[in-house]
Amino acid sequence: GTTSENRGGASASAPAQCKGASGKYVIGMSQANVAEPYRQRMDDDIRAAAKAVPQFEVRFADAQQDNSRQVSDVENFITQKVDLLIISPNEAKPLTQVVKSAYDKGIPVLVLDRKVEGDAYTSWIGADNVEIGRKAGEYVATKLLPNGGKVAEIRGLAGSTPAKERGDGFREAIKGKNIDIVVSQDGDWLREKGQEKADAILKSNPDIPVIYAHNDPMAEGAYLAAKAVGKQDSIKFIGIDGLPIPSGGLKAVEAGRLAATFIYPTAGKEAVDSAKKLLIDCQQLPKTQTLQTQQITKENATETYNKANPN
Amino acid sequence: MTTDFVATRPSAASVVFRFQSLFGLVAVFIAAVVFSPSRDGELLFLSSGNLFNVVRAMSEIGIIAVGMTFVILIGGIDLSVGAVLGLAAVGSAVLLVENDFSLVPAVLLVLLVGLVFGLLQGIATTLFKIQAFIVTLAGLQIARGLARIWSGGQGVAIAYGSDPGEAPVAFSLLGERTFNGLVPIPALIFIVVAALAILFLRGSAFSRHVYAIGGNEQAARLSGVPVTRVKVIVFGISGFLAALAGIIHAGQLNQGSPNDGSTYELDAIAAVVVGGTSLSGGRGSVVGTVAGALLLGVLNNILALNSVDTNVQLLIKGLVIVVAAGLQGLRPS
Amino acid sequence: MTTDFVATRPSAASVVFRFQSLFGLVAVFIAAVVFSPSRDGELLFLSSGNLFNVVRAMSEIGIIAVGMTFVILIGGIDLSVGAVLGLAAVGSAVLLVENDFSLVPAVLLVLLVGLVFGLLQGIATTLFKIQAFIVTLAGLQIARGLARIWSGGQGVAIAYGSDPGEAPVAFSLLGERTFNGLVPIPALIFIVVAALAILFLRGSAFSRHVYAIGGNEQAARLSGVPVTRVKVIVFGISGFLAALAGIIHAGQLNQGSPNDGSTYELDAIAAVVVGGTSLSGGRGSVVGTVAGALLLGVLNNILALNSVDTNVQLLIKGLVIVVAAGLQGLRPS
Amino acid sequence: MDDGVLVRLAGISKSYGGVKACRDVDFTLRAGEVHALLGENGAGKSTLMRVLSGDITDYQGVVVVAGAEVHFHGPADAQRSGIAMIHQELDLVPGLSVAENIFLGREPRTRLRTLDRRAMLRLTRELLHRTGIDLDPRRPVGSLRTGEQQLVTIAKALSLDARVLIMDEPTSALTAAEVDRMFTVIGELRRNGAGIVYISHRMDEIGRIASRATVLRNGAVVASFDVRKMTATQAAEAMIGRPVQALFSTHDDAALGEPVLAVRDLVVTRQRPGRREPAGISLTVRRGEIVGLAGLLGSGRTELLETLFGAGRSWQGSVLLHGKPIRPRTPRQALRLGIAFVPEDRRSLGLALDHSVLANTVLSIVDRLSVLGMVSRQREQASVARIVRELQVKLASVRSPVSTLSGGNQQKVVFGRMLLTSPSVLLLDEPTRGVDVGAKAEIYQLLGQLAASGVGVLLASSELAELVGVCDRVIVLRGGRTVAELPTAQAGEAELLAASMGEVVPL
Ligand SMILES: Nc1ncnc2c1ncn2[C@@H]1O[C@H](COP(=O)(O)OP(=O)(O)OP(=O)(O)O)[C@@H](O)[C@H]1O
Ligand SMILES: Nc1ncnc2c1ncn2[C@@H]1O[C@H](COP(=O)(O)OP(=O)(O)OP(=O)(O)O)[C@@H](O)[C@H]1O
Ligand SMILES: [Mg+2]
Ligand SMILES: [Mg+2]
Repeated sequence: GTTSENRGGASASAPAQCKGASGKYVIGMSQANVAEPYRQRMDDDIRAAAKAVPQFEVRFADAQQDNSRQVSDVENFITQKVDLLIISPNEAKPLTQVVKSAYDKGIPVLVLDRKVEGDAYTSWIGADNVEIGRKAGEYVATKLLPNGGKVAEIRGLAGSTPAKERGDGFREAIKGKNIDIVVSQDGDWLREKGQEKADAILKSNPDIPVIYAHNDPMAEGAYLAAKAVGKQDSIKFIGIDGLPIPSGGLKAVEAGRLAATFIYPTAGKEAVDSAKKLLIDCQQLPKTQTLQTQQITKENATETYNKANPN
Repeated sequence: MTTDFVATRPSAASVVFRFQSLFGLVAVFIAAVVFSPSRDGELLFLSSGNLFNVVRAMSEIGIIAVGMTFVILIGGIDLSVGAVLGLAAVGSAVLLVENDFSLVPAVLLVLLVGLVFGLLQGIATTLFKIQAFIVTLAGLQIARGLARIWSGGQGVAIAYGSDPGEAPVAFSLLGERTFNGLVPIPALIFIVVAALAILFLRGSAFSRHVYAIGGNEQAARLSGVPVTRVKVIVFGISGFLAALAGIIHAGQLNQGSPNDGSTYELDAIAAVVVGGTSLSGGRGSVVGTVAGALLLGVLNNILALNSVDTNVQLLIKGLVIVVAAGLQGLRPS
Repeated sequence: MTTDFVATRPSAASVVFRFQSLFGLVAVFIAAVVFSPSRDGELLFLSSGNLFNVVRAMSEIGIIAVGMTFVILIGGIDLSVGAVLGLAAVGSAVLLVENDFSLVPAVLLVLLVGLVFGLLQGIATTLFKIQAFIVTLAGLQIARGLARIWSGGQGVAIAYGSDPGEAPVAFSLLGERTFNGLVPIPALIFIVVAALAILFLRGSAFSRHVYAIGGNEQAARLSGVPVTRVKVIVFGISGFLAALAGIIHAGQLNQGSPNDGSTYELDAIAAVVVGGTSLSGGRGSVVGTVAGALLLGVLNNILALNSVDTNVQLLIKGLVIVVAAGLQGLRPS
Repeated sequence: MDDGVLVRLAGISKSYGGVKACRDVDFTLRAGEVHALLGENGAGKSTLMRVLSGDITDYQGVVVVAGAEVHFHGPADAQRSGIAMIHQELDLVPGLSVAENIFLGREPRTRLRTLDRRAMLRLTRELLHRTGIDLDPRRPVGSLRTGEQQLVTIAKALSLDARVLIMDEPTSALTAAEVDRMFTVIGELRRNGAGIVYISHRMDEIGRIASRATVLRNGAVVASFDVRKMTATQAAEAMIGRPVQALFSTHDDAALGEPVLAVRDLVVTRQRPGRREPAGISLTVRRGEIVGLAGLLGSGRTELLETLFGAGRSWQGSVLLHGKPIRPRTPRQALRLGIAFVPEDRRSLGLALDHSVLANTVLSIVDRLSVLGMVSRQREQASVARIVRELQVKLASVRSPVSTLSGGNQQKVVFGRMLLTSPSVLLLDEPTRGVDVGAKAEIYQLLGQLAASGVGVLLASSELAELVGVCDRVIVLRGGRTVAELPTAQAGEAELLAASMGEVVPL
């Protein structure tokens, strides 16, 4: 469930000669790291969406979380003279230069999820982690702890941007609501880390009512830790991502393990739509396409899952 | 323990060194008690629940480390264990959930996969005389690749029940605790594995061959030790135990995902070395490894209980490992 | 090259083996040409831009691998290089951007940090007789921790200019290409470093000591070789080159972030081994390492140009490494 | 400097844990003398000299060099004051060339401080020529034979132009020819006023070159002789501390029975680099017979034994054990068949040095000692106890690491391991290398008993006296072929040497 809105000015020039529906197009997709379920799903979404467009052939590269490797991946796509580049940058600054060089060579570039600096790209499609953190905070403040209380936070990998933003947004939202984050630990995005850290948290704060994890796997880990000491029902667990996969957050909410999760859209489908607009329909693209998050609770979990996996 | 067959004869000093890992464990344990935060008068660290958490948290690393001990004793190393754990975790999940295997066949098949993977690595090192470091480094990449292919790249969630697409409830026991919810099953399995390994390495003829190969391979061969066979078996054991750990991993987290267990090999090696086993082979023991694993587990736990900054945690762990290894350096002879 | 003093008497076979890595490189290169996709009649792989990309992409690993060669020749190993690279990258960024250092002092200071870090590891291994594997494994964690703390956990972006908070424009050269935008600067640096190392390893008495220690440390000691000093210096060299690579890394990516260079140590080791240097020390050469690095670079490149699936790439690379190492196993003597 | 005393050791003591390796030893070395240092295995000879050569730095006592008291902090330190030592165990770098090994640690430099390879090769050639050693300076030492390697260490020590040269069993792997050449070199050194400490278990050599002899027992000086007035028995008794029985105990040839081991036209086609594989071997060993293998360095003795033991390359021809054709492919199979092998180089091929004597001794029979795969402690204790008793191994405890035993006692451990397999054929490669007269006598006696009990023994040795004294027949190898077979009843050392060097032997 994502809505595309047109912000920002006119987009950079669409490719000079637009071959339209007659042409065949090779699209290069440079992924930061498929080891993250979210990014694997992004690739899968692109693959699925591209199937529907006979003119498209998508080639995937995985930078395995290494900026340099992703620079090489993009260089290789440039060498291959791809007709369009989709990139989900590992980090903004390091990829800016190489993305620019692709863009300057006339290759339209769609940047997903993480931004690059400057405006040497065709269009950015993604969601706002601060906003999502804020949504999570509001949910806690209004639904779970209306008259204040304690929260434990399990953060993403220390040093990663989303970890920072999801933490900051959350803090903004609970400011002045008499809610305090009594303990905050790094869970490195990993399920088992979430479990291990939650073990400790439940020791030092047995009476904690809410655990906010920066992604669903860590929230699930925390749930397991609580289950081990029979506290799974007295504590509310909140995650982020809401991936529509069997091991994802939607299922976890549906099954009642998580109280809520907040969808962090992969932008995969939207990317292919944009590519189609640009290459086949020969239209312009908005410079910025912000995708809205969605709050998932038991009410809408199932429905959302099925909508995301039509079969 | 086994080392007394290969190490110097007991002297005041050498005893301390032989049991260095135990002393180290005690030391760290005491430190943990001292620094343990307390809540309404109870020392959090000592609360039984917490202690069992420590063991549970270390059980997978511990099991891997036991196999690693054998490999290191023959002068080898196995960097693939983490990846094999991931492969096994994925395997269990896929077989139980997607292929509707029943429990026993699934577990056996996964264990077999780990065993065979290990044996193949052993064959590669011995027959083609390639250093274990390289073979298992490649093995790491290969196992990861296979896991990603097998799982389709995404973690495979395990739901329990009797319908198709659900895993037998028995499997979820791996996430449970027995003795009125106190002792985690994985901890029990770890203890059993360790006990068996200790007994085995203590008295068996095979273990003598293991130590001999680590001590001087050529001499061992000329003494009639079936060097190749022993080495291959040892790598098989390591693969097998890694697979076992992977099954536990999947059972604990109700999911098998292809990236499970990454860098576990380093933790396992650290446990072995902190446990007083020499990376150059021929001297060491499983007792030490178990102590080493627990030592690192306690360390993790107390740092977490005091919610020490992650970076500082890295520094502290690094130093502890060096110091532990340093003690071995000072060891007589 | 150096090995002609360490390999067995030149025989048809041994020549092939001695230049194994070069043969391997040629083989892979030919394969690359054959399998190269072409666009508008041009072989993409052979397009000059692409070839330089290959060298640029390998330059950091290559520089690290040169240092690693020294360490491995003395029978050691350095797992910390990737982390030291990260530390150096962060260091350059912080010093240039946040502390407004000018270019030369910043670079020198960072190189010094790498050097000292390496020397300290060397001292730990030699004086306290701790295996290099452990010391540098701990060193890895410590360097990462330091990098995180120094950078405040975030990647430090580098903006260029003359205002405070901006890095001198000269530094951005590291990201540029010379000779009308063809030859990447990092590639040049790599070539220079490699050339110096090769000459050094050929011509210096120090190099004889390196080989001697790797071949038979006891004998070296009895011959009056300053074993400890040589070892410490070698680890210093490795740290120094890792820092150099880190500076290049920061310059290329206009950022230093604490996780930069993770697992680079494995790539470097792979390059060294594929280059025909034995992990047990005493035999090998920098020429081989350079060839090994390029071989892996070409392999990465051609796999990417054909957009081979990542998992399959993992498998293929794993196999290539094993085969390369296997050839050494067959090597006479 | 009183009458040319180069070195004076006063009250030197050194102990390892419980073991007192040296107790309050006084020792002097004069210019122009060859001073023999005698003593049984573990007497403390090497230890004492490692103190003098700066290898051991933590000792009690005083070292006086050229009149001044010194305390060396390392071998390099001692070398600077003109003291060089040839170590008992070969200490060379296999990967480096002969030249590089000889100049290791003091490489000639060019003006640019870089390695002067040309000078290094030139100097090495000169050195090798001067010492009459015929080797290519560029060859990697790893590809040399044990004997050749020993020659390199000697050349290396000579290249130091030391005033004081310590030679710890320099000839243990050399044959008569090389020994002669080496003695002439030593003679020159002596005339040029150098002092030489000579450690050897070969009495004949002592008589030939030494002028003075000092005898150690249990780490203490028990006697010193003017060699010209010293008889071998005197020396032996001083060493062992009791009257010695005859070195060679003759066993009755009556026991000789049917062939246990028969080799016909054994040929190994694929050579290992630097090795001389069998190229046409035919021989027979009968029940209760001790057959010797003579030959110059590189004549193929080691390889023959390795091949028979299944530790070599695959071969053509026929090998019959008790009349049945066999083809052992691994040492394990060979041992199962009842063939045992004591390798030449105990350190690299024989022992796990930092493992206990116990572990090393029972290694070959742990399977036999175990029930349900578990080793029975009593039985292994018993086995080790038997070996320690029968071979009179000198050790602190069966739990101590083998590395702490003296060279000779280490050899006994390897020997004992093979005896425990109760073989019917025993293959020995230089079994008494570095073993003292006492232990030698014991080992020879043991061989006698084994033969008497029906074991067939094949003994490769470079010590002609040993071959003549111990064996019933000696088979001579040259270039990997059997070239002569001499019954020791008729033939003596001279004939053996002649045959090895390829002269026609009448008879
Ligand atoms: N590194 C060591 N650690 C412990 N004990 C040792 C060590 N080296 C030698 N010893 C002991 O010191 C004593 C003297 O040993 P040493 O090697 O000097 O005897 P040796 O006279 O050279 O004998 P051989 O003639 O066999 O070489 C022996 O009892 C030996 O066990
Ligand atoms: N693995 C090995 N590689 C190279 N050389 C070896 C190896 N093992 C043993 N050697 C040496 O190679 C030499 C070949 O010995 P060979 O049998 O040709 O001569 P030999 O008659 O045994 O003379 P000796 O044994 O006295 O040297 C032996 O000295 C042996 O020590
Ligand atoms: Mg000695
Ligand atoms: Mg021999």
